[in-house]
Parts: sequence; structure tokens; C-alpha cells
Amino acid sequence: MARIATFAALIAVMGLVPPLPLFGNVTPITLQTLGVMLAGAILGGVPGALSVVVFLLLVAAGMPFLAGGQGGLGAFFTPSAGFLIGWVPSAAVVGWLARPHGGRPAWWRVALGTVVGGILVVYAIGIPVQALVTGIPLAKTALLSLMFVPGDLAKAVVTVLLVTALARAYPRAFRRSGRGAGRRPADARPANDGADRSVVGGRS
Amino acid sequence: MSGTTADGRPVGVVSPGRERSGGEVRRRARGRDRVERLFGTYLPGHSVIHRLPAGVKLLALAAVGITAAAVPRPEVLAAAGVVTFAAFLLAGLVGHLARQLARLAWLILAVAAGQLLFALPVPLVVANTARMTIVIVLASLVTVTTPASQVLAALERGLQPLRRFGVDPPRVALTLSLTLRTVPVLARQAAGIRDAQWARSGRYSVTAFVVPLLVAALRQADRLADALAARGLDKGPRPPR
Amino acid sequence: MTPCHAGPQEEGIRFEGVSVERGEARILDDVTVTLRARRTAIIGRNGSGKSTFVRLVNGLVEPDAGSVAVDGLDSVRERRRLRRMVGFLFTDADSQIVMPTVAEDVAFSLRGRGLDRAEIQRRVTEILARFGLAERAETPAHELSGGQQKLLALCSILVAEPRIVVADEPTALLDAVNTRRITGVLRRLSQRLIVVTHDLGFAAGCDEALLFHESRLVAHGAPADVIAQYERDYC
Amino acid sequence: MTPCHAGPQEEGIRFEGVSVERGEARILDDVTVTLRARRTAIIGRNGSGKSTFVRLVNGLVEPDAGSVAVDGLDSVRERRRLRRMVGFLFTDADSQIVMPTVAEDVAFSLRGRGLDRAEIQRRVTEILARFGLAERAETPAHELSGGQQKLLALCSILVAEPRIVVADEPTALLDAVNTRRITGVLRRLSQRLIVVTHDLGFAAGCDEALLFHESRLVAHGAPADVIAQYERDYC
Ligand SMILES: Nc1ncnc2c1ncn2[C@@H]1O[C@H](COP(=O)(O)OP(=O)(O)OP(=O)(O)O)[C@@H](O)[C@H]1O
Ligand SMILES: Nc1ncnc2c1ncn2[C@@H]1O[C@H](COP(=O)(O)OP(=O)(O)OP(=O)(O)O)[C@@H](O)[C@H]1O
Ligand SMILES: O=C(O)CCCC[C@@H]1SC[C@@H]2NC(=O)N[C@@H]21
Ligand SMILES: [Mg+2]
Ligand SMILES: [Mg+2]
Repeated sequence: MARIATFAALIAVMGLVPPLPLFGNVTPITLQTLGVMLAGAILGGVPGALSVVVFLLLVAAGMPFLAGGQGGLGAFFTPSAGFLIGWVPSAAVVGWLARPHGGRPAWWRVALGTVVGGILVVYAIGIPVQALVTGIPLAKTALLSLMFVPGDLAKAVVTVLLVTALARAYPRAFRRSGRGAGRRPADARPANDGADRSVVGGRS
Repeated sequence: MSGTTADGRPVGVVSPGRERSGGEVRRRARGRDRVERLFGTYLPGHSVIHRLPAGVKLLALAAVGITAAAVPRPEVLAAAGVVTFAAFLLAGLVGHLARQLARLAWLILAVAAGQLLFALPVPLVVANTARMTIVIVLASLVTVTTPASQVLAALERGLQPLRRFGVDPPRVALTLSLTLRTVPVLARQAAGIRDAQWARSGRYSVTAFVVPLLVAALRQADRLADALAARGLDKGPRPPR
Repeated sequence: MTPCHAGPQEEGIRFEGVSVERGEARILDDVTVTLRARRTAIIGRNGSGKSTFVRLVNGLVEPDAGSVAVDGLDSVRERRRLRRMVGFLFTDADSQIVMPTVAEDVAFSLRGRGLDRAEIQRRVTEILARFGLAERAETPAHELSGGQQKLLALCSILVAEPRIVVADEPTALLDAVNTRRITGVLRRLSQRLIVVTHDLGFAAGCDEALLFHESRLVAHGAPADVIAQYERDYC
Repeated sequence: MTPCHAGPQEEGIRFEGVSVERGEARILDDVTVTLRARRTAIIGRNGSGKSTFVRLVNGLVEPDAGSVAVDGLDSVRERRRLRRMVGFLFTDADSQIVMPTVAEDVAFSLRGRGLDRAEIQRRVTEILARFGLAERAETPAHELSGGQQKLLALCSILVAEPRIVVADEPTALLDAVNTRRITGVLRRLSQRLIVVTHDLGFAAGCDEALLFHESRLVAHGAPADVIAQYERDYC
């Protein structure tokens, strides 16, 4: 629960970075998608998605946590509402693809997860909703949304780099079980960081 | 885990509308602005709209939103527009409506221009844009007339039926509060990291910023979990491995 | 020293052959001791295992070998009851405060005790008044100064009426005045106190002291003697 | 006191009528002073404005009124040059460490100076050896102990060869040995040093001291006098 709350807060903090409103489109480019990808990749599928849910509930309650200090129920009726909703399954899919068995993810899995979950899933929900709200035909809306692709790909790359760097900087991040997970006989302890090179631990 | 504060207000947030004596109000006004910026966009007041239960407002909003989307006829939209305007009048927030519309202007224009660009018929463009605008400003009316704590409490009540699917509303409410507490903590850490990074290299790089921020966040999460445990809140059952 | 068949009535905090491991490392190694004094100071170098040791008291850390019993309650099996008995003051007030506003944070400690709202409200107000925070009840916790945050953390602990207070470096980062204020409050507590501190002056004022070095308990006795040993052998 | 037409050759860190505001609050109020001593201590209560004051030195905080000049360089206009001249040790080592491992973190300070890899590597190894961290070069920086993290932060600053070192509460949370170690390093620095500290003993060993109270500079002079005033009037 603490991690879910903290990552929800992290997504909010990333909203403090000023967004880039691109002329000609009504949906801003924001760093928050990076937060969503990270939540999925680091927390895993379900907790990652839950942290996005928590974040969105707070937005709905009126917190100005969206890019550019936006917030409130109105946010769920703008053209970008679908993207917001899409963040929930997005984090889940990123988590499932990146870390199907928990533990430290392989870089190519993170890459796969962020592209499929972090980009495709978000677009799959966001673009139709935007088309619906604005009344602009789906195909044209999709065309407009192409301008997000470079930014989102960059965020996917950054996520891969970050997850790899984090694994080095703070290996505890990916421990399968948190601290205090209960008593285990000494010889059955899961592989720790030092054991990475060994075959113990059965990490995928 | 009752999900309420000491004085019986529901979880969460400061109630920025609490009255204080005259001088105090002015002295605190600035601080209150800061609170509001961080903790929500409620504008205190005593109108009928302010006093309506949060749940009623949320349901009304949903009703208008769904009707406008399902029956996109000019007379329906006109009626919705009138209702919305009347609600703002009742709340005494016409000024806020104007500001809100001004803020939305670029969005409205962009949406309308986009549709015209794609050669949609003008009446349809007007209807589409009007529908979107009405729902957004009506939603913002709900937000500014309802303290965030009430919205959260209504949410908690609204989640009750989901108990059957394993949702634990008080736990959700608690998580929301924890998040609110954590936002300023992380924001301050983020500022510290940005300062340190600049002081050392004179440039900003995303990885050199986000890696320490992630580490800080994860540590904060661990410490928060410890603090919760120490204060009597046991961690939920771990999923079996 | 302590009889092994001690019943649950037994007073004191008993550590029996306690070891804690993290990865390959033993961060606490075979500690056996019983704390009976009213105020116990824990001293030692950075990384010597002090925080780990006090976290055993309320089950935040579980022993990998040995056992911890507080007044006869096992720290693992009776963890839930123990946590009600022990108030824990963390070094970093930022992570100790879990709710957005001052009053809510104090009220959080009274959750799930079957108290009604008015009663919770009464107790929260009373304790905030006692520590001079009454006016700040509705303030967001992050707007308090460092000293006030520590006081809030103390309020949130004491409102739950613990039998034992554990404080891990309670005065770090505080100025002279705030330090005096917090140590004054801690000294005057009626509860049993276990305090980890680098402030040897404060340690000297306690009733007993423990010295840790490289994961081992190396001295236990009168503060003056233990401090002397610390300064002689490990500084 | 200081001539207004001072040229860029001027030595010393000159604050001229500096105020800093945050919201309605003045967190630093009309400070005029010139620091010329080799080691300056800044003391005062929590929230008195000490950190704000030292952050002016390398342009992390910009004055809302008045100006700051370091050896004649304006802290706002010449911010980039200043940043290279000033090494800043933050209170919280956690946020100061920006790269995953010890060696990478030190190397980060040498980025963008046009040094080749071998040279960077050489300097990093040298400074780590000087501070006893050579063996930990490949360790994740966040796994170091508190004292080691502070040493790492110092390495990362000194490797860039600053002319001025600013340290904001460098010994908070450290044990007696690590405190002595860090203060020892700071005392022996050849650079000019500005240190914010609650450790009045350390302040006493500096060449001059500044006392802040409620956003104002209330004393400037020999450490012994300034400390005496602090203890007399503000404690
Ligand atoms: N979860 C953990 N995983 C790995 N190592 C740990 C963990 N917790 C603590 N340690 C290590 O155990 C040792 C003892 O830590 P502890 O926090 O008990 O020291 P301490 O005496 O409180 O030190 P300080 O005075 O710096 O607070 C340290 O070397 C620390 O790095
Ligand atoms: N960004 C900010 N916004 C609002 N207030 C601030 C900001 N930065 C500092 N302050 C306030 O300015 C005052 C002085 O802060 P500063 O950090 O300089 O104090 P300090 O003397 O370093 O205290 P300490 O000993 O606790 O570190 C404090 O009351 C603080 O709350
Ligand atoms: O802040 C909002 O109102 C929602 C923003 C949604 C932004 C979408 S998410 C996918 C795409 N990538 C971006 O950077 N922005 C859009
Ligand atoms: Mg400790
Ligand atoms: Mg400070």
C-alpha cells in the first residue's frame, strides 16, 4: 500500500513539470506517462495499475495533479480523458509484460512492455475517446496523435534506462518480497543482489 | 480505519473554508492559497449548490453528461446549457464560469477548428463543441463547490457495492490520504535533487534526475510502510509465492 | 541470566541469542540482553546495528535466529499487541507522519480502537494543546517546521498511550532549542524509554546504556561506564 | 562599508541588501555583509534562514532584492561560472547522489569539461583513494552507510576543484567518529569554507561566524562572541 501511494504521488509530482501543449492538438505532451510506465515496470502489473487508479481518484476529487495544474472532474470530460483512463490498463500491461514473474526485469521485456502497454494500450483507448469527444473522425484523430509517438518512444527508452540504472543503484527495488516478509530458514532465502551471478534463486 | 478525521470530517484534505477571526483570515490567506494549490480547487461558499450532498452533485453531473452524449439534439444541449448556467448563478460563481471559459477558450477553439478542418457540417461542430464545454464546466462547478474531502467520502461510499469484488473502501480512502501526504514530501525531494544536480553539473538530464527521485520514492515507500506498521496498521496479506 | 521459563507476567525486554541477516551480511549478531531500566540509551557507530536492534522491539524487524519478548510477549507472534504497546519515533519525521494534516495524523493513531468520533476528537485536541500545536490542527503537516514535525510525531505516538517509547535519533537536524525541547519531553515521559542517540550527553542522563559495535552488543551497564568504553575503544 | 565601485578583481563574498521572498513571507531580510575569512560558520535556529543564505552563494536561490557577488562575479548573471567555482555539500546526501555507483557519481562532477575518459578515471580513483572509498568504487551509492555517503558527496565536490566549499549541516546524523572525520576533512581543506552548523564546537573552530535569527543577520564577528550572543539571547 505504501508503494502504491508513493508511486501515485510520484505521478503527481511528474505533473509539476510543465507540459508541452502542441499546437493543433488538444492533448498535451506530459512527463506523467513516464510515471505510469515506471509504476508498471517497478511495482508490477496490479500494484502499478492501482497506483494509477489512486492518482486518478485524487484528480477526480479536485486535486490539481494533472499536467499544467489541471484537475477536478472536468478532466474526465476533456478530449484527453481517454488517455487518462488508458493509463490504468497501461500500467498493468507494462507490469505484466516487463515482469511476468516479479523480480528484476530484463531490459528487452521492459522495452516490450513500455511499447505495447505504455504506448499502444494508451492510444487504443485515448484516440477513440478523443475522436468521440471532439467529433473528429477516428482516422484523422489517430493521425494527429502521431505527434506523440516520438515523445512516447523517448519515454519508453528512458524507462528502460531508468529501470536498468535503478537495478544497479537500488537493487532492493526489485526484491521479490519486501523486508520483513516472514521467517525463512536461512538456506531458503531468495537470491540477493550478491547472488546475481550464481544460478541460485531461479530468476528468469 | 474509520476513514474520518478527528472532528468527523471525512478523510483527506484540509477544509480550506474553515472560518477564522478577521485578522487571522488575512494572515493565513496566503498560506491557504498554497494549501489549495496543492490540495484541491474548492472555493468555499454557502449556496444551495455548495450545500447539496456531494453524491447528489456527482449523480446529476453524470446524468447531464450521459444525456448530452446519448441524445445529441440541439434542444437537449440548449437545455443542458441553461441548467448549467442556472447552477452557476445559484452558486454565485458566474465570475468563475467566465474565468473557466476563458481558460478553456483555446481548447474550444482547437476542437472546433479541428472539426471544421475535417469539413464536418457546421451545426454538428457547434453541437459537439457545446456538449464538451457544458460537461467540462459543469464538472468544474461540482469540483469548486465541493471540498475534496467530501468528494473522497462520496467516492468511498460509492465504492461500497464493490466490496463484493474485494475492494476495501476504507483502505482505498487511506491510500488516498497517504498519497496526499506523500506528494509534498516527494515534491520537496525532487526540488532538492534538481538543485543538487544543477549545483554539480550545471545541466539537467532526465536520468540523472529521475533515478535519484525513484530511489527517494522507494525509500520513502519503505519508511512509510514501517511507520504504518509501527502505528498499528498491518500490511495486507502478501500474495503467496 | 534470565530464566528460560519466564511466564508472560515477566517484566522487561528480553533478547535471547538474536541475530538478523540481510543478504550475506549479519547485521545483528547473537545479542542476548534484558532491558529493565526505565530509560535505556543505545549508542554506537554508524552502521553498528542500533536501529536494527530497536526495530526488533516492536517486530518491525524479525530475528533470523533467537527471540525477542517484551514483558513476556513474543515480538513475532504477538506483534499486533506489541505494536499497540510500543510507540516508535523514527529519525525522519517526514516518513513518520502519514496523514496530510496535523489533526488527522494524530487521529490516525486512534483508529480501530472502537472509540467514537467525539472521544477521538477530544484526545487529539488535548494532546495537541499539551505540545503547543493546538493552533496548527488543520495545517498540512508539510508546512510545519522541523521541530514542530518532531513534536507532531511525538503527539501521534503518545496519544495512543504506549507503555514503551522507542526513539531513533530523535534530535538529529534540530537546533539547540528544539533539541532541548524534545529531550526535555523524552526525559519527563512516564513511559519506559529506549533511545538511540549520538548525543552522549543525553545518553549519560539515562539509567542504563548499551553499546553496539560491528553488529555486536559489546557493553551494557551504567551510562557513564559504557560511554567511557565507547570513547576509549571505538572512537 | 564595501566600496560600491568594486571591480571584478575584488576578493570576498559580498551580500548587498539581499532579501528573499517566498509567497508573502520574507525568508531573508535585507542582509548586507562581506565574507572574507577562510572559514565562515553560519549558526541560528531552525528556520532562521541559514540554508537560504548559503544557497545564494552559488545562485541556487536568487535574491528578490539586492545582489550577491562572489569575488566580483554576480551570482545571477554569472551563475554558470559561479557554479563551477562553488562546491555545495547538501544536508541530505541521498539527494546529492545522482548516479548509480560510487565511481559514476564522482565522475558525474567532471562531465562537460572536455576531459577524456582516462583522465576522468584517474581523478576519480585518486580522490576515492584519498577518502578511503577506493574499494567501494563499484558499490551502489545508496547502499553506503551514512558516513560513507557524506564522504562520497565530499569526493564528488572536491574532484571538481572548487574555489569555495559550502556545506549545509555536514555532520547531521553522523556518529562521533564520522563527525570528527568529516569536520577534520573540512577543517583541512585548502579552499574557502562556508559551513552551516548546529554544532557550536565546530563553529568555534572557524575564523568568523554569522548568526541568523528570524530571517535577519543579527551578528557577524569572531566565533566566540557570536556563539556567546546566540546562547545568551536566542536559546
Ligand atoms: N534492509 C537492509 N538490507 C541490507 N542491509 C541493511 C538493511 N538494513 C540495514 N542494513 C545494514 O545493516 C547495518 C546496520 O544498520 P543499522 O541501521 O542498524 O545501523 P545503525 O547503528 O542504526 O547506524 P546509524 O547510526 O547510521 O543509524 C548497516 O551496515 C546497514 O547498511
Ligand atoms: N521554497 C520555499 N517556500 C516557502 N517557504 C520557504 C521556502 N524555502 C524556505 N522557506 C521558509 O523559509 C524559512 C527559512 O528557511 P531555511 O531553510 O533557510 O532555514 P534554516 O535556517 O536553514 O533552518 P534549519 O536549521 O531548519 O535548516 C523557513 O521558515 C522555511 O519554512
Ligand atoms: O493531462 C491530461 O489531461 C491528459 C494527458 C494525456 C496525454 C496523452 S497520454 C499519451 C500521449 N503522450 C503524451 O505525452 N501525451 C498524450
Ligand atoms: Mg540508525
Ligand atoms: Mg537549513
